[in-house]
Amino acid sequence: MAEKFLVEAVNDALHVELARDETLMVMGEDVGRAGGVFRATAGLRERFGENRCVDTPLAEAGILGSAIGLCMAGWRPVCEMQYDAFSYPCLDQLITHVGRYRWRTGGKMEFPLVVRMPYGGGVRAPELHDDSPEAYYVHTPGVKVAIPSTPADAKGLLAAAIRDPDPVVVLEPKLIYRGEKQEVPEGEHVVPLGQARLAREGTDVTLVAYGAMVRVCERAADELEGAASVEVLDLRSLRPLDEDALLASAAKTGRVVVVQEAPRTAGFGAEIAAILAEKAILDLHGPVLRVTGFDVPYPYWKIEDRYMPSVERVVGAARKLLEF
Amino acid sequence: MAEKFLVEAVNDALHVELARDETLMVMGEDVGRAGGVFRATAGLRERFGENRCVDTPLAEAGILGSAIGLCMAGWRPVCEMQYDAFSYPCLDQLITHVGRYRWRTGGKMEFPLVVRMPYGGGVRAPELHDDSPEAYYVHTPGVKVAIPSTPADAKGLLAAAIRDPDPVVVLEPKLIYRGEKQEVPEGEHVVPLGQARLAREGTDVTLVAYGAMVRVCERAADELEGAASVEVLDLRSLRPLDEDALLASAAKTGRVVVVQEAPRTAGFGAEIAAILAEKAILDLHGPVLRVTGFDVPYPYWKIEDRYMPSVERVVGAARKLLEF
Amino acid sequence: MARVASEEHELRRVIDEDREVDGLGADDLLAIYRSLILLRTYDERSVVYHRQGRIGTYAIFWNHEAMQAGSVHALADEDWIFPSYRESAIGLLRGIPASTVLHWWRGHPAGWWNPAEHRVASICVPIGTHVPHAAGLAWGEKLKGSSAVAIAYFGDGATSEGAFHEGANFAAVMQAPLILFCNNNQWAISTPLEAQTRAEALSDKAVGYGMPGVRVDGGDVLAVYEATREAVERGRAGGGPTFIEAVSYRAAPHATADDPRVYIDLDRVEEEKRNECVGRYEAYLRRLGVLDDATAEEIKNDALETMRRGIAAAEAEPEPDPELVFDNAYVLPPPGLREGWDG
Amino acid sequence: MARVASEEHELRRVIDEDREVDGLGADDLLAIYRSLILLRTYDERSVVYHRQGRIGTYAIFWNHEAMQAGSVHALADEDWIFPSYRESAIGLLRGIPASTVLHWWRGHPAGWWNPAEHRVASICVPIGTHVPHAAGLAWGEKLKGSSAVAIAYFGDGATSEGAFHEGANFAAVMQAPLILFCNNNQWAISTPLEAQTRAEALSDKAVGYGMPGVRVDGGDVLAVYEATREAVERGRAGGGPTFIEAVSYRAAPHATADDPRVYIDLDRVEEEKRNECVGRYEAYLRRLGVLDDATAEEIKNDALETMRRGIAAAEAEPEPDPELVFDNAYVLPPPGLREGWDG
Ligand SMILES: Cc1ncc(C[n+]2csc(CCOP(=O)(O)OP(=O)(O)O)c2C)c(N)n1
Ligand SMILES: Cc1ncc(C[n+]2csc(CCOP(=O)(O)OP(=O)(O)O)c2C)c(N)n1
Ligand SMILES: [Mg+2]
Ligand SMILES: [Mg+2]
Repeated sequence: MAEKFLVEAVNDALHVELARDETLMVMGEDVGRAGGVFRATAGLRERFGENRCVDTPLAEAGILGSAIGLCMAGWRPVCEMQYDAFSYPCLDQLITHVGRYRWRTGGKMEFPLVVRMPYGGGVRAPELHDDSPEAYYVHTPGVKVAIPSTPADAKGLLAAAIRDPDPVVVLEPKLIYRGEKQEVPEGEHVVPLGQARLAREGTDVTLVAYGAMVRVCERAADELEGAASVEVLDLRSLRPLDEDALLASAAKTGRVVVVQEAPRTAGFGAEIAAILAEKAILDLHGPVLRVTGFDVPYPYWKIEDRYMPSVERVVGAARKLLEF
Repeated sequence: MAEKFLVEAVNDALHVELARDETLMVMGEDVGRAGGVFRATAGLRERFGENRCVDTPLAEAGILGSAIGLCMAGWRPVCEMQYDAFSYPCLDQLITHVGRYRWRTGGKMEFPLVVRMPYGGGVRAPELHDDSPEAYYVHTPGVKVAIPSTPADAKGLLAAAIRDPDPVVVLEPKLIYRGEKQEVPEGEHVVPLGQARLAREGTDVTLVAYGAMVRVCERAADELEGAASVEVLDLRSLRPLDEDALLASAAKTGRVVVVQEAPRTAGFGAEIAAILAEKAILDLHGPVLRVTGFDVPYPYWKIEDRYMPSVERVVGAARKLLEF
Repeated sequence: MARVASEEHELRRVIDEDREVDGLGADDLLAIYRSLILLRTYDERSVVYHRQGRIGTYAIFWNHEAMQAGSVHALADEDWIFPSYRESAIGLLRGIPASTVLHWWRGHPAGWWNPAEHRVASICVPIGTHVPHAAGLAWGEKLKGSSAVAIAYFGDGATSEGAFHEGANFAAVMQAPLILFCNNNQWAISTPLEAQTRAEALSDKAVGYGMPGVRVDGGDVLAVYEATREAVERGRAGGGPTFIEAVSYRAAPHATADDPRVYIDLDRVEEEKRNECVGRYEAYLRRLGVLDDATAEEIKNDALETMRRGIAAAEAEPEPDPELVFDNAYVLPPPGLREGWDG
Repeated sequence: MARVASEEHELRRVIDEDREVDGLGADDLLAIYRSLILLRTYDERSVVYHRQGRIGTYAIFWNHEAMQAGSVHALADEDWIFPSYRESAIGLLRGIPASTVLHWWRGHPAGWWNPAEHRVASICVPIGTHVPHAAGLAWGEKLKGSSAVAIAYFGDGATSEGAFHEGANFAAVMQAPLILFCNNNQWAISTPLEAQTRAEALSDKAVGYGMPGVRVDGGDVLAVYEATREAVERGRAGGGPTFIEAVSYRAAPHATADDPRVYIDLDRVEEEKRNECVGRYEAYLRRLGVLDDATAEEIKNDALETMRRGIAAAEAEPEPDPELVFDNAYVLPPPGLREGWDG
């Protein structure tokens, strides 16, 4: 096993999967000649040729729309959206077609495409390079959504998404693209969709998160060391969702804080809280608390850290719950 | 007061507001010559001229994008999207610009535009004429969302949206466009955003809904007559949300069922449940239940009634709660 | 200032010029006639079925048959068709049963076919959004080394949509063998062409994509055939996409729910009706001596019979199983999908 | 097959032809020079500030100054400018302080101005999406009876986006006085023009919108000026929009975060650098005898001083109040917006 950054693990997954499956192709803006603006696709064009790692015109709906046609011709396209907010032009194709085309064929055709993109804030970038759009994706029928928080999972979940017969959106937390090197299994490595990861075991309070917020929760757990035994649940995939793991943890601790970067209203944190309010109501020792971004545009980067859920805010919520 | 259908009340509001405010203009596909495919804009072109009721090219992002520029020139555009699912091409403009442009100007400019559209299922239409996209809209920062369920509110909420200095999306439940005629106040009539309506008072269980689901809840309440005293809360606006009314009702009944047509995951019902899980946990006598559409494409119309939340499903959920 | 020479805007015609199309024998001409009649009959019967409450809202394609039949006859079986709702019945020309299409308009799941089987994609409801699909398919076929081309049908209104633009540009850049077939019936519901574009001709758009653009009389089935055949040959030979503007006129309401009297000039409609495409072709065939009364009668009866059997089959189909709500969305459905289902 | 005559693709030039532009006196020529130098200085200093860690990632516009200065000089004060990130500092030519633009690149809220004040819209980050805004503004001004026009700047890559297409078509249909100014620097980050379009020239796209399309040498500030002036006159006179393709070359990295060595031909870059737009104009002015060493020196020093004062002012600005997270999103904020705020 080699130590890799998260974005290197993404690159590794693409190399392994493209070598494994001849029908796979990578497409997007600047994925070829440049190897991607984050170098997630570096080396693919050289190794697999310009037809399997395609620099497309600058048109996100065109990318996703033509990927549908490529699926019909037997290809498995892995589409890159250059940044979170630049995926919005493809929402129409995603909602209108990607999630519905199989249904439309009476289940006769498969659309095994992947949309992957760097997402999330904290990187001191100009506006619209910081969004957390997972709620748009997970609310869309017919689409699955995975979000890794570690290099190994970045590789394994992307491989699972690629091999999945349904369309999958993979959101890669760019804040930790080059955060910390970690061991990543060599060669084929698949982390099945729908299995949460217990990032830390504890008995008093559960912090539920995904993406870059998992580390924030881990740091909050460190901070609470001594005061409380904190469990951190990394969801890893939002659809399929590992509801069993969620409910088991809630049953164990009775106290749940959900953490998301995205704006608060109708974000995925609301879904988690709703599931708990529906299925764990007798287990809960207190309210389900959400630590989230706000219902405002992602702010100017000088003050972005005050928008992003911080260790302090998570610790504050956990303490409030422990004292409830 | 005259009796009007809901869609006629929409038309009435547009007539009154266009007459009141010279900077107002209506634009969209087929809103002019044809008066709208549902005739929501009938008579406007004849009365206010082709510059204030504009048939645009067939391009939803163009409509919303140029509306932003029109705001900068001092106009207040009311944009029609012909159907719910045909609004998806405008999501990019909405998320990227409509909700952010004021913020971008340091609060110096206003973008008082309205996007209105017929939405929702049950009308025996070909696919993509049936969606309930409110979660996409309400999750978008900088945007407000209103949904009437009665003719009078259709007029009053649209007027409020038009007069609001912020962008507002108004979703009109097309299933009841010509459902039932009701009294609609003549002339200027404004229903402030952010005030829920107690459609029915009760003490045992609260049904929370908006749009066409309010009637389903009322019918469920009828069905439960004798067995339970049912409160029906019509939210009327999702942002601003009347949290006080929600929490007051939850405190009173201790039992809440949320009803939405939209797909379940991360829909607005999840937000309601999350708010209750956070702020009403000690008031609740049981779980918060959701009666929703499903995470699948809106189905073929022969079986759409089984997808839509039915009176039976709502009654079932309420009974489950009452027996909890 | 860049502009396209005006002679380029002239419509290609065959019938009115009393020309013949190279390579088309009497059998071919009759086959085309058969297709026209099948489509016309499908359309006219559908309007009746709608009035009788036997199908739902229906998008009428009366006077669009020449564009559909002419272009499809220029395709090989391996080629892919991407219809909009206006071409809902185009699959009949590929062997899709009338009952299937009727089911579609009846909101029955049996109305959805497997696109791979007949190489006819699903009917596209949202305007222009299938153009990128067709571009991707054509590109994908080319990448595989196949010789198949694709054709995407869309209206004049569709050319205003971003999706059309992105798809057209993708096709050009990838040199995908795609025919962008624009049914310019001069209306998008109530919006006339001049409120849709300032282009002198829609075919001028091709120039901006660096692809050939041609204009044909959309009421002339042989002109459509000829233009499409050239585009198909170009695509198959590696020459990339072609934009075809077929100019016609929407002589019927947009759909059964539409009342065009509030926006259309009814005299003009009557004029267009008098020049409708099936009659024009029929007269041509009779002039050529290829069609006689008996054959015409037989072909029309066949089509009527197809429709009679189609609607009977559709109506004999059992009501769909509500479980189909969940059946086809995912290959591997996520757990909990049926949460709240009362089935 | 429709095509644009190839002479239409020739680039309008002034400097290389040693022509003079009607109506431009020595003062005007020097004013244009001043603008060029201000932009050049802004750009070069910004790259240094970035290296010094004083501003964030920065989109370099070296060798784009002629397109920006030439076109802005053709506008009146009432006219609106819609910049992309590549024209981030174009507001300097309208009196926006350098510190404001530097703030923008420093992620400071003071970097956002009131568009109405200088008639310069906010910098648009998502490609092409501001084209409909500019179309709407121009249309809205026309509806009010104002004589203002608008100009929208975007790159070659932007022409692939649906938003560009929809905005261009709206402008044409509404006959809005809009100048669609395409900075064709032949690259979209690492994607070369030939992977972006098959059009022979981007100006050919104008034909499909039914608007005039012109091509100019984007390194020739006077050719840009002249072409823009004509477009402005046309717009003001009710002649609708114009598409201007200004052909240049991106002789610097896309942005400070970009390393073009992996995809670009460095010899070509060196060649383009030798022919860069400021030097070309300076030589022209000297040939004309309009510019001497002393004036050039003074203008350059002024620009440097502007930047010195700009960065000092930016750095003297207090750190922003975190409460600004909530301040500007709504006129009437919904209750509960600060839920969870720890301020
Ligand atoms: C994206 C989208 N917007 C709006 C509609 C509603 N709509 C259905 S048909 C139509 C007009 C289409 O006109 P055109 O493209 O000319 O095709 P035609 O109907 O004339 O064949 C409209 C606006 C839609 N189906 N999809
Ligand atoms: C919608 C969108 N997609 C992707 C990006 C990322 N991106 C930033 S600049 C750029 C290339 C733009 O090229 P071009 O339009 O030619 O303008 P130039 O940078 O050359 O001035 C890309 C892809 C973006 N900003 N917006
Ligand atoms: Mg049409
Ligand atoms: Mg460029």
